[in-house]
Amino acid sequence: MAEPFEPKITAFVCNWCTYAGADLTGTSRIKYQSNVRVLRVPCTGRIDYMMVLKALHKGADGIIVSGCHPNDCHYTSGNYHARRRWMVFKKMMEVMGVDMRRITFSWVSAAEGARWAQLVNEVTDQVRALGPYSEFRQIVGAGIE
Amino acid sequence: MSRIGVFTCHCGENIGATVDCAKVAEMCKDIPGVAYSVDYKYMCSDPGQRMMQEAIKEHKLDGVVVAACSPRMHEPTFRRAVANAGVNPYMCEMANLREHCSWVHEKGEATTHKAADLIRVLVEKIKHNEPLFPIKVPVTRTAMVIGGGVGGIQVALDIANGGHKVVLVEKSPSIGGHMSQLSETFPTLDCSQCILTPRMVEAAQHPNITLMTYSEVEKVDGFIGNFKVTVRKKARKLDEKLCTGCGLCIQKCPNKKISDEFNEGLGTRTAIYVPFPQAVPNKPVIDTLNCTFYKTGKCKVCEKLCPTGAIRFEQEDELVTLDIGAIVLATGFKLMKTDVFPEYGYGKSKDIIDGMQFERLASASGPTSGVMKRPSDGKEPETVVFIACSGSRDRSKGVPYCSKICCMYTAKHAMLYKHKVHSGKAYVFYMDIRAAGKDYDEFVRRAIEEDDVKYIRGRVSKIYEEDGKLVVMGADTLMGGEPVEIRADMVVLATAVQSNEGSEELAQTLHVSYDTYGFFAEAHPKLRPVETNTAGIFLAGACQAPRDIPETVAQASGAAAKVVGLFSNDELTREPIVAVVNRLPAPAYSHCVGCFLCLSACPYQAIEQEEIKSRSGEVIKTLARINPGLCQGCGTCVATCRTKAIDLQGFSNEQIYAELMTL
Amino acid sequence: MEALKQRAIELLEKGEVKAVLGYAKGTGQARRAFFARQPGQVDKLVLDEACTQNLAAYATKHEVKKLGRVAIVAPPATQRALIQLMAERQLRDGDLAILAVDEGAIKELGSAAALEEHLALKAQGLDAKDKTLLAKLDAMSREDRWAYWQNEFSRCMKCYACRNSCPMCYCEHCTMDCNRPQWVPVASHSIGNLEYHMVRTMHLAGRCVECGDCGRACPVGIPVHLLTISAEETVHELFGQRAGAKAKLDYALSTFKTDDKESFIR
Amino acid sequence: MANTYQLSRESLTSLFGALRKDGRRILAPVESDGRIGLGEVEAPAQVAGDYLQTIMSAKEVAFPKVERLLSYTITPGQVDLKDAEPKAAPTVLFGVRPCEAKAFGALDAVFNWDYRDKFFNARLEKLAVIGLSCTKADEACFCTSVGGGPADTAGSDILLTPVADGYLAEVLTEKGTAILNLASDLFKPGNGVDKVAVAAKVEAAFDQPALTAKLPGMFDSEVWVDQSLRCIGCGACAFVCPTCVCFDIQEEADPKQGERLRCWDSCGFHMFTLHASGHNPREVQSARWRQRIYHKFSYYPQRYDQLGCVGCGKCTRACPVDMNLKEHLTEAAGVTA
Repeated sequence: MAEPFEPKITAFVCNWCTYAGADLTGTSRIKYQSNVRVLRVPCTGRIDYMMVLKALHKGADGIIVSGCHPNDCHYTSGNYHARRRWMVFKKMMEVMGVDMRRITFSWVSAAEGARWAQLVNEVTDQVRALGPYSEFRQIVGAGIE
Repeated sequence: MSRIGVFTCHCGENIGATVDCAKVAEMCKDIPGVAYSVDYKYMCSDPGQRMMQEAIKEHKLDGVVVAACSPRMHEPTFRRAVANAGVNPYMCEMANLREHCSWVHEKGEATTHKAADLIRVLVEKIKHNEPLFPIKVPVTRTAMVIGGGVGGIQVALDIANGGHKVVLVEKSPSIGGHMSQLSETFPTLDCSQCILTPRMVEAAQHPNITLMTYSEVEKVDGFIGNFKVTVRKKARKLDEKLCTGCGLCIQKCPNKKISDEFNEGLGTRTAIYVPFPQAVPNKPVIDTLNCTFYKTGKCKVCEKLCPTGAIRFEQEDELVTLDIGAIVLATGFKLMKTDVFPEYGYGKSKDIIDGMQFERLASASGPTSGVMKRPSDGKEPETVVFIACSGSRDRSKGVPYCSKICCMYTAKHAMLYKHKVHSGKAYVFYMDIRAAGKDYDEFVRRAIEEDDVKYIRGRVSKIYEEDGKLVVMGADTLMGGEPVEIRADMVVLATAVQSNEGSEELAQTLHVSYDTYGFFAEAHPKLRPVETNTAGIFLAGACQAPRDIPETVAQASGAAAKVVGLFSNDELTREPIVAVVNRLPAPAYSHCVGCFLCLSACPYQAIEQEEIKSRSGEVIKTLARINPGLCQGCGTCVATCRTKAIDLQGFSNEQIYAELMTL
Repeated sequence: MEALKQRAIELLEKGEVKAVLGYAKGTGQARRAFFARQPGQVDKLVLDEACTQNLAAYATKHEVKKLGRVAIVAPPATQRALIQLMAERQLRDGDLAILAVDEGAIKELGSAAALEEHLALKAQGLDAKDKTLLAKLDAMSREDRWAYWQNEFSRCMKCYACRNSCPMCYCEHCTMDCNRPQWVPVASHSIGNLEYHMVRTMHLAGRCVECGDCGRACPVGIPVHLLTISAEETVHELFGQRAGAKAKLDYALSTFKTDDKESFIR
Repeated sequence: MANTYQLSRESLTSLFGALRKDGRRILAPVESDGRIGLGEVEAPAQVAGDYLQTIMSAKEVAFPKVERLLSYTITPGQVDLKDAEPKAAPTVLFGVRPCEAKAFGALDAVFNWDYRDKFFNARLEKLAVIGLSCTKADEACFCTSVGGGPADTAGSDILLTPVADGYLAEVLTEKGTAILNLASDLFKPGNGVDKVAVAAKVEAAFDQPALTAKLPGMFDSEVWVDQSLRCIGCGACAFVCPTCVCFDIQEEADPKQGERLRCWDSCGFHMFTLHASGHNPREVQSARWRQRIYHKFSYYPQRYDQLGCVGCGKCTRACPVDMNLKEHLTEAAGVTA
């Protein structure tokens, strides 16, 4: 009997909004599913798409990328740069045939503790329903004699 | 091999109740590179910190992961503790077991495993941490204040009194700004000049303040603590050292019919002039556009008469470059003109004036010596209509914001009028009365209740001239929109406060951001209201948004405090979480190819150009360089850099990659 | 053609340039890049439909820079590449004599401004075949697109012909060569190939001049140019700008507008 | 030891059947989207019809582009190391050209020089080559300039030469005999066909021994700079080359596990010789181009007593900037020192 599928979710969040928002989820004692692993960076501007690719490479079934709402960036414009990057990245990934239902981009502010919990739960449920990202996992290790 | 210590905190029951901390500590012992792992009730307590410091020494730890609460809470605490045990503070990372795990998940295996995972990620990160040291930037302890109005004067005085040199740059011939034009000030109705002039004189005489009037900032290079500012000293056509300010030249100047800016066009002045009698410095300038000599090549009356021979017709503008440590912008505002209102006749009627013109009419030193005379025929106006929100809160005029000061000065104007013309009638059309401020609402009430000013809540739809009167057509919305028609002798428009002329160009010169209306942008609307996003450049007064005098002065003192704080050390110390461009031995020098695609990604203009030169001085390669004095460590450039030549200390590519590899 | 040859001889004889970089006859029907370094070699220059290589790729090479000032035969895509290289500070205004070739007509462009003006007059269009292929890709289901590229990439061996032929891939140290950390695996296995092409595409989004040389360079016929072209078209659609239009840098991915429109960020 | 037979076209189907029955996979040139590449086939009909050469060489059958050498897992207190075992399935390489068949010798020279490479040898041992003589050639071909020929037998276990309604089959090695024995009835006695008459005519372009002799003296010749000005430094030539043998060892690991991979590499890449100090002994492309030629035509003969080039011309066909090896070698051979 195989164990029920529990998705691996990796989240990249900025220090000032979403990380702080997730802290607020904690201080508010709002519960959410424990599948997510959060990586903290200073700003969404710092989130290189390479990080997302590596997370997929390492077997993430779902990915969350989140930072300050537009206009609220601690560094004034890092999130605007990030937004453009994601706009282009998303299209590139679609052209490559990557299942973009597995990558969620979001703005969660430091005040949105409940929203963070909701986001994590929604993403976890959705990715659980999609099942393991086997299509991607299959190519890891393939092409080696 | 690293020797990392992992310290798992129970936080009392906060973590301990849902996470099996002892098991986590046990699991962490198996992570390669972990030399010591222990759990403890309260890591942040004195005994907890002491235990950690002892363990660092005993087990020769070179890195520490504290698995406790959010790093946003206690990272400084533990970094300090680690530093006290002789390990670089940046070799300490925190795993957020409380806010991100124990408080948000149910007790159980999965939660304990997640806790261990969170630690594992940071253990791998820390293997790639490098000791970091605070960045020191030398500071030139001279401030420059741009704008010599009440805000600029206050900043200059506060910094100067704090013991530092200040250069106060003002573009017009005298300091004083708009406040010197005002008659009385709300809510106390004290004479504006009476309270301002002493400050102007104090600024002029202060040993730490250098006045540069009739001067403008031309160029700004450098960065916090180390700006190089080039100022254009416009030619006064006068040797200031020789001029005694006797005023003979002004008396004798034959060209007397020039519209007077200080009096808002309601009076005249000569071609050689001081803007107003109390001007500081009290040295005239020659208005070369209007001076007969510059127009015809003849006259030179002033030169002939000057007792000290101070006139210099051939004098040219001078460029002065100064070393400056901090800059405060206090460039003020301008008022919207009356000619943009079609409904009010495009300002064609001389008796439709703006608030500043009213100030000059009411001022004892004004063109009418404070006697109420309307501009068209000099008659005493029997009925005056004041219209608040003229242009403000009006999208069609491009000013959706509230100009903030008009409610108060309109009440003041109505009162001043009533005090001067006791039999006169004063009406105020308004949208809302915004009188939030100490003694402000009381002031408005006084106007209504004691001085019998008629307040009508409604907009004026049209003004037209008829039989020497201005017919003001409006509506009273409190009376169900009933039409109101007032035959007035004079109308005062409280026109919108706008960003000053040239503020966008100045912002570009200084590399500070500005909003869509040309007001300078603060670094944070709530928590950093006097700073700009460019380190070392601060804001005071209405150049940032509409402000009244008390707010301007308060912000000015706030900005001054920031500057004095900055100047309190020889060196500026900054967090080393900054981006760096890698450097390599020749012939590569760096992985940077000098494409400068990163340049526009930086919110702080921290990216500079660096030239690698051969011994003979020939440029071999041009690289990007990040100025650590300006970089705030967001890392946007790092993600933009194709060659990975830029990296962010504290969140480096290697650190993040290592974290990702544990997933 | 004769005008080109004549000008090339003049430039060489007067010493204005050390070489004229153009096309010459190659193996079989092929055309190849050719550096005419003496007036006597100019006769070898040819110009016809088969001259497709984007010679701007040579403009940033050390060996070529060492020759001295070079004149370059530049069809439209090469012109775009040259101006983009100027925007990215890899070429200085006046470093090259640009012999712009447009449907046979030759025009010498001395400055970045002249090149900019010249380019502004032209519409940039996609090759009909590429358009069809892009439409075909677009019409596929997500799964089929994945399978399509996986099949194509299975032939990739990371010879980097696509990268090295690209005029915009001038970095001496490519991300692919970055080994601390090794973001993209060196090995040409499935994940290594996929990540390589993803990163290459992202690096060219907003910078690709749509010459198609990467696709032509691929020895095993992977249509890699479709990736960069589609990324460039995305940038154009989203932000209304194109690479290779201005000599002053305006890189879509290091600028922004506060009202950039997207609908997927929650 | 060549035993010459006659093999009818139809009998190939039975031969393929016999090979497969013997548990061997058959790799042969197949066509896909207009490209000729090696692919597994079951019947002769699947083999590409009229092909000159495959784009890629057959070397990947014995020396794949990425292969695992070892792997390991890390558990608390211990590392479990596992040697990789080469996946060496019994394989028949059918229809490769004589130049490529010959190239296995050049690979063998390196892989069994001072160390016997387990992976290469395991695959080579299980490999039998049924070569197919060329009846046509193109401008890139120069086998005859480097000691080979369109019907050269070197490297093939059986060499087929197309003749009217069939093939002349030369069974050359024990491996060849083993195949013959699987279906000996198909191999009819030979009739002494002159295969040279059938084979493609490839004129020798340059005097290779003379070139090899003069290379040591022309290290600093401008000819390398001139030729390589248009070289863009990619690895297409090396990766399609049947004799290029350079590889890189890569380790892909995370904190729990890792594996060591052998990947193709190319001396044309600027990183190939880059030292950690930043110094690069072959700093410019001309030095790398020269290295490629010297390695094949000077160092190889010195060290292994054979050439590192078989004149297949794949590099020329694959090169995105039309570096024509035959042309450039001819030019180099003509340089007066």
